[in-house]
Amino acid sequence: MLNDFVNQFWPATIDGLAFGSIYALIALGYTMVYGVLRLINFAHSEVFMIGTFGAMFVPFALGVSEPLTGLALVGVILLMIVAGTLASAGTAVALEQIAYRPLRKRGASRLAALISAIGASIFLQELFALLVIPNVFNRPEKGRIQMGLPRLMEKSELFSIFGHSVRVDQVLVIVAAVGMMIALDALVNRTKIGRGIRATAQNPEAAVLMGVDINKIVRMTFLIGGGMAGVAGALYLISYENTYYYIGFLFGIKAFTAAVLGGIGNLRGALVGGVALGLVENYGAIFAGSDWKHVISFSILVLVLMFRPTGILGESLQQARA
Amino acid sequence: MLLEVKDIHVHYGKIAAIKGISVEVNEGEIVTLIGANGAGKTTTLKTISGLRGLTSGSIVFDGQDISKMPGHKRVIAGLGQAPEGRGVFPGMTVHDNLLMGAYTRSGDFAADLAEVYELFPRLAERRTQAGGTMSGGEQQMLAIGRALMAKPKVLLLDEPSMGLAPLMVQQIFSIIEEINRRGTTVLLVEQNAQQALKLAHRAYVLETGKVVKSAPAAELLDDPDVQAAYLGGGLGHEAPEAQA
Amino acid sequence: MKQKNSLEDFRHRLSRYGDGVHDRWLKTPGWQRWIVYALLIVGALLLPSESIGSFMSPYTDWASILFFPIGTYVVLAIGLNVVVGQAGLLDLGFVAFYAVGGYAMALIGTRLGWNFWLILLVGIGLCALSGITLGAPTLRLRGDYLAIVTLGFGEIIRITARNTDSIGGPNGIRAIPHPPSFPDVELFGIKIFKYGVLDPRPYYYLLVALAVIVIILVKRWEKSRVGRAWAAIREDEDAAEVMGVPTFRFKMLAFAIGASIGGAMGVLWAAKAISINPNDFQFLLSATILAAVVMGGAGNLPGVILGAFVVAWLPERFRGLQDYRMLIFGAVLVALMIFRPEGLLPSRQRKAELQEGSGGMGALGAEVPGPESHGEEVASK
Amino acid sequence: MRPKTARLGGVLAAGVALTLGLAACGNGGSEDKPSGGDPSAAAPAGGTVKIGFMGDLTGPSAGIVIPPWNGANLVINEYNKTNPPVKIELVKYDSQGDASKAVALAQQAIKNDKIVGLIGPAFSGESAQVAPVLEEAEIPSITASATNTKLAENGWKFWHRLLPNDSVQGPGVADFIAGAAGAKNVFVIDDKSEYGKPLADAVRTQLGTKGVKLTNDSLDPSESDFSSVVNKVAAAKPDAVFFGGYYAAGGNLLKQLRDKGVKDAKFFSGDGSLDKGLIESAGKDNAEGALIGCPCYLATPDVTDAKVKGFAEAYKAAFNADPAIYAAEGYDAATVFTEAVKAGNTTTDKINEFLKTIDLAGVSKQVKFAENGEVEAKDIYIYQVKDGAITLLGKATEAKLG
Repeated sequence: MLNDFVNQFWPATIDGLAFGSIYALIALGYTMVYGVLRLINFAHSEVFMIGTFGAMFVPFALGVSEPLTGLALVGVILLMIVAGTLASAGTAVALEQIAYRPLRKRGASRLAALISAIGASIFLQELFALLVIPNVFNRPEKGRIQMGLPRLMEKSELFSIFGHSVRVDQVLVIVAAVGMMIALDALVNRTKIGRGIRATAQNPEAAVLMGVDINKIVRMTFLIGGGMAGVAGALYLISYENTYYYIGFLFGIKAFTAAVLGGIGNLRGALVGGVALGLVENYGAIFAGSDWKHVISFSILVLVLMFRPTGILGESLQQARA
Repeated sequence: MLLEVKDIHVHYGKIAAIKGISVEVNEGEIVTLIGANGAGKTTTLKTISGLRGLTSGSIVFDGQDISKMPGHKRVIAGLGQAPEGRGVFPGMTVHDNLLMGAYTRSGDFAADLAEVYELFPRLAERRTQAGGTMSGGEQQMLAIGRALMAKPKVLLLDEPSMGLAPLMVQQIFSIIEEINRRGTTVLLVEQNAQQALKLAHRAYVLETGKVVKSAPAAELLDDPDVQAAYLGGGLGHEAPEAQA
Repeated sequence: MKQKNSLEDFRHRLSRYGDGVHDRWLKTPGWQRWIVYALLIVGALLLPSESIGSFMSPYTDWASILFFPIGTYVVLAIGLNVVVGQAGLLDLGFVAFYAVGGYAMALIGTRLGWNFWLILLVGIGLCALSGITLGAPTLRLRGDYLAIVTLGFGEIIRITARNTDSIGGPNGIRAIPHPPSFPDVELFGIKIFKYGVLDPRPYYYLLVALAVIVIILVKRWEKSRVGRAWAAIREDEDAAEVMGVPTFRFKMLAFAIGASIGGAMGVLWAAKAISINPNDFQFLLSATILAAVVMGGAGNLPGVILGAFVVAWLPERFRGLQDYRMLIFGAVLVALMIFRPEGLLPSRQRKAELQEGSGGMGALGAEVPGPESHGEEVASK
Repeated sequence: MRPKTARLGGVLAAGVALTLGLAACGNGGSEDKPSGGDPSAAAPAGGTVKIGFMGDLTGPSAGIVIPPWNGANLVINEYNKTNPPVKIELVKYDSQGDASKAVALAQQAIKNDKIVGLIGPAFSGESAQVAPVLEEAEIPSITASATNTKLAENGWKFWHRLLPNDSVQGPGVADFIAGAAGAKNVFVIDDKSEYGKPLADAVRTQLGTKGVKLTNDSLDPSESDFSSVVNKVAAAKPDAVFFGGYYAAGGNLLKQLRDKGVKDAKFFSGDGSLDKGLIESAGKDNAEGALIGCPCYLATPDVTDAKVKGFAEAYKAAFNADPAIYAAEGYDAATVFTEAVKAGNTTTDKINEFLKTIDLAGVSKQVKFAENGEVEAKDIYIYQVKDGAITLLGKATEAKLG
């Protein structure tokens, strides 16, 4: 057992970091919306799903079927990230306008908003399975079947740690995720819009009295959170090269877990939670078998919450500095 | 007239919280609304700043009907408020809280910050402390300073003395006087009628959602009716029946 | 804009009409109420007739879907309502208890060969126990933390069942015994105690009996000290604690009761199902039952029953829409929440709470009423 | 109060009208209105008999069920075009893979639609619940894809299966892995599904008797990152990997294995992975050389059999896609029923009797059922991915690795 762990430690760490980074980017969306609205945006999983398809559209439309190199590769990857981000951010904002805003205006309970979110989630999944995937991607009757992305970049070894190779796509995912985190952190802590978001999260009434347009802030929150999920979708697609209409479900649950693990409402908590979850899953799988991965991650969540009832870093968009 | 509230009615659900209040504030004045708990003072202020919708009546500010204007735009129009319970952003530093006050403005706020720090030296000492960790009096100072950062034409203050030690109350009230002296019109809501009446030029006495008396503040200082208003008795009017 | 107003108007009129009916009901003397109850039960018993079925479900066997999903959802929703609607605890993993009940029936029935009735009792006990086991470490958590932990618990139960070969692993358990039959008892041509594979009606009658018992018990709890304690916790847990309500213990009780109801339904369902497997207990079921509770009007029993009925019945009724029925179901869920966030039949107290924004889970964070909103819609604390 | 009530009534009436309207629209599809009427009448009306098709047609696993549904449709349409005296109507029962829904649908099929035979249910879980109901109603069924071994052990008289079960396929593939492929160190992975787990277990058991070094793990097919499994494989350095599960997860697993540097281990899988989707999700280069066992005879491009070729062409013409997994089995199951009707059998017990005697050269195999409902043909074929296409290598007992 221990021998297995030693043998597999480094590869498990690298994979855990890469996958955890994707969790973290998605978790940001949960955390931001929660911080501002105290709402579990259950449909965020579908925002991610749509991001993967937005990114998928670029190589599909360009007709890419062979691995690319050099500038062409960089161009396509950037385009994919942009397309994924646009698709996700657009979905998130539309979701806010249609499924949440009327409820907010009516002063509905968060429970009602949660059900609206679940309804929207079902709707978006079915919309993609029935209409978008068959028609946009020209796959009649195959809307529910996993769609593969032809290989875009050769997954060559970039460097190795103790004889275990680290691939270029893994590095891309980790670097891009950390970069997005830093950018978001700066946005929230250093810009006016960021101050507006924090103020709204901490005290919405006072924020209005400062001249903050709350509806705009909520829209921005969904836009940014959705955008991050879109980046995650594009990165995921580039690295794992497949997606399907139901892919959001598991990612959604895991990313939500990551957000809570790190401390929901806390942006840095999302990063910590995502990476921790990615690592713990992979380490745990070495001992217990891969089929116990989910059980491991949920058990860890319960354990952490028992000792730190507000997650590893605590809820902070509302209270301390984000 | 800078601010005119004309016969407003406000409902919470089916319960009428304000049943026709009219208030006028002239430029350069300190006007105070006094009354017992539940008289509708805070609701009036929230309605003026746009946090509550009104069922009927209107609010005219600076010659413009702002009854339907969203709250955040009223700040741009020139209404600044230090809300009930201070509403300090707990996770932001004093400095960031003050910058939030200037949210609607652009340009350089160094001079304004300096003025606030001059008015409240205590805040200058605690520039980098998180708002949530300060004492009540300091938070009140921060709330007022923050409201000033918007360069309001009218400063709305909601119970600035609430929960503060007498010495601190004195200090706050003298700063309010100073703010007014520097040219900002003030609409002050207070439960502490004595203090408020000493400070204000004119006053309105509220009772269960209605104005029962308005007069120059000095005249009301020793008015027995004012005392009665606090104990819930009528001011020569019959008790207003509850509207269901 | 004008149309919106008339829609609003209609909403308000509907709401007032509902209140009127409710008032009449409250004034109705006890004996008249009992007549209504009796009529409702008779109605429930007559429900699985062909003539009703041909309209209600032209694409699926009506008596079958009356047992599952309709009846099953109704009982599960009543159970979840105790947790979510009455005690105000958000449980996203209610399916776990249903699974425990189902597996109890399947395992004990096939391995030990016990009688259904005995297993029902044991199953209820087991589920209460698992409710307490889950509740003990987690009920100190607030709102949304509880939500993710319960969601996790639901998944843990399902995955553990799937991964444990000694209870069948992914194949589940086959050849689960039926309840003991009395094939000779016949009423209006139906062998009401013949528990076979072909006729679902005897199971349905059993389910009605279970539902009636559960409703009576839940109603009694609701009106007792326990119900008041739950209401206090739901509205303001801190205040309840300060007033001396042992909140933790009452939350545990709500969890245990909800779990027992879910478990009882699990036992009954497994006894009809012949075989069960872990895939019968997906998260989607938890979400659907929660949707039923909220859509019907959390906290109000008739509302919750209506909600469960609608959620279970709509997709079956509109099977004719084929692939699009889930798409439409999702859209309907959103539309209903927008149109009636307080649920189809909210209780009056709950409606007031929701208007205050304290209904179970509190209001959305960043909402400030603002001048556009009408006073009647949003009220402050 | 009165006018309000009246208005409310009006709204309700409008709602009901809308509901009815929707329902009427909904009836436009391939499903027919229920005949209703006297439940005791067993004879088909108007020279048409109904055959049901049950499976997950819109749920997450629809990808495996739509091909046999298409295959069955192909047969029935062809048959009806010949203007036979008794037409066949194929009725769709979309269980979404949910056993409870499947039971309710089966009861509808029996009571109201009065089907005389059923193709399906597609999966083993729903079969376990639906088959006893059909048994009691005495309606013959043929499943084209449920391979769980235990289904045949219930003594059912009306249940049939058109493909060998897991305990035939598993050992067949295992023998090939240890025999012709000469593997000494095998890593067996399953997807914890009702299909993949028993199949992988059968492979494990058989390999265990061959003195092969065996390592195990499982994965969750709803996930997309299998790195923990892959790392275990990399650490075990096997010379063959067997995956019991469906092609989507199989392809991902294969790709991640190759990307992780597990290049030399041969990749094996079962019938659930016999689909071009495996190549799509693994990528052409990674899939090259992958070996797939199947108790089926698939219409690969290099197929010579005229019958199979004809089927593949007709399928492609009708659905603009190559026949995918279980399409041929769905086709054969429908063919069996059309043959029964052609032979003049229009009642359930007559059709069931006919099924006992049938011996027909189908597209997938020779169709002949044993006493317990299992198909007699026990041949396992091995396929290999060559140049991005699935090609037949031969029967598992004879095939050689080039």
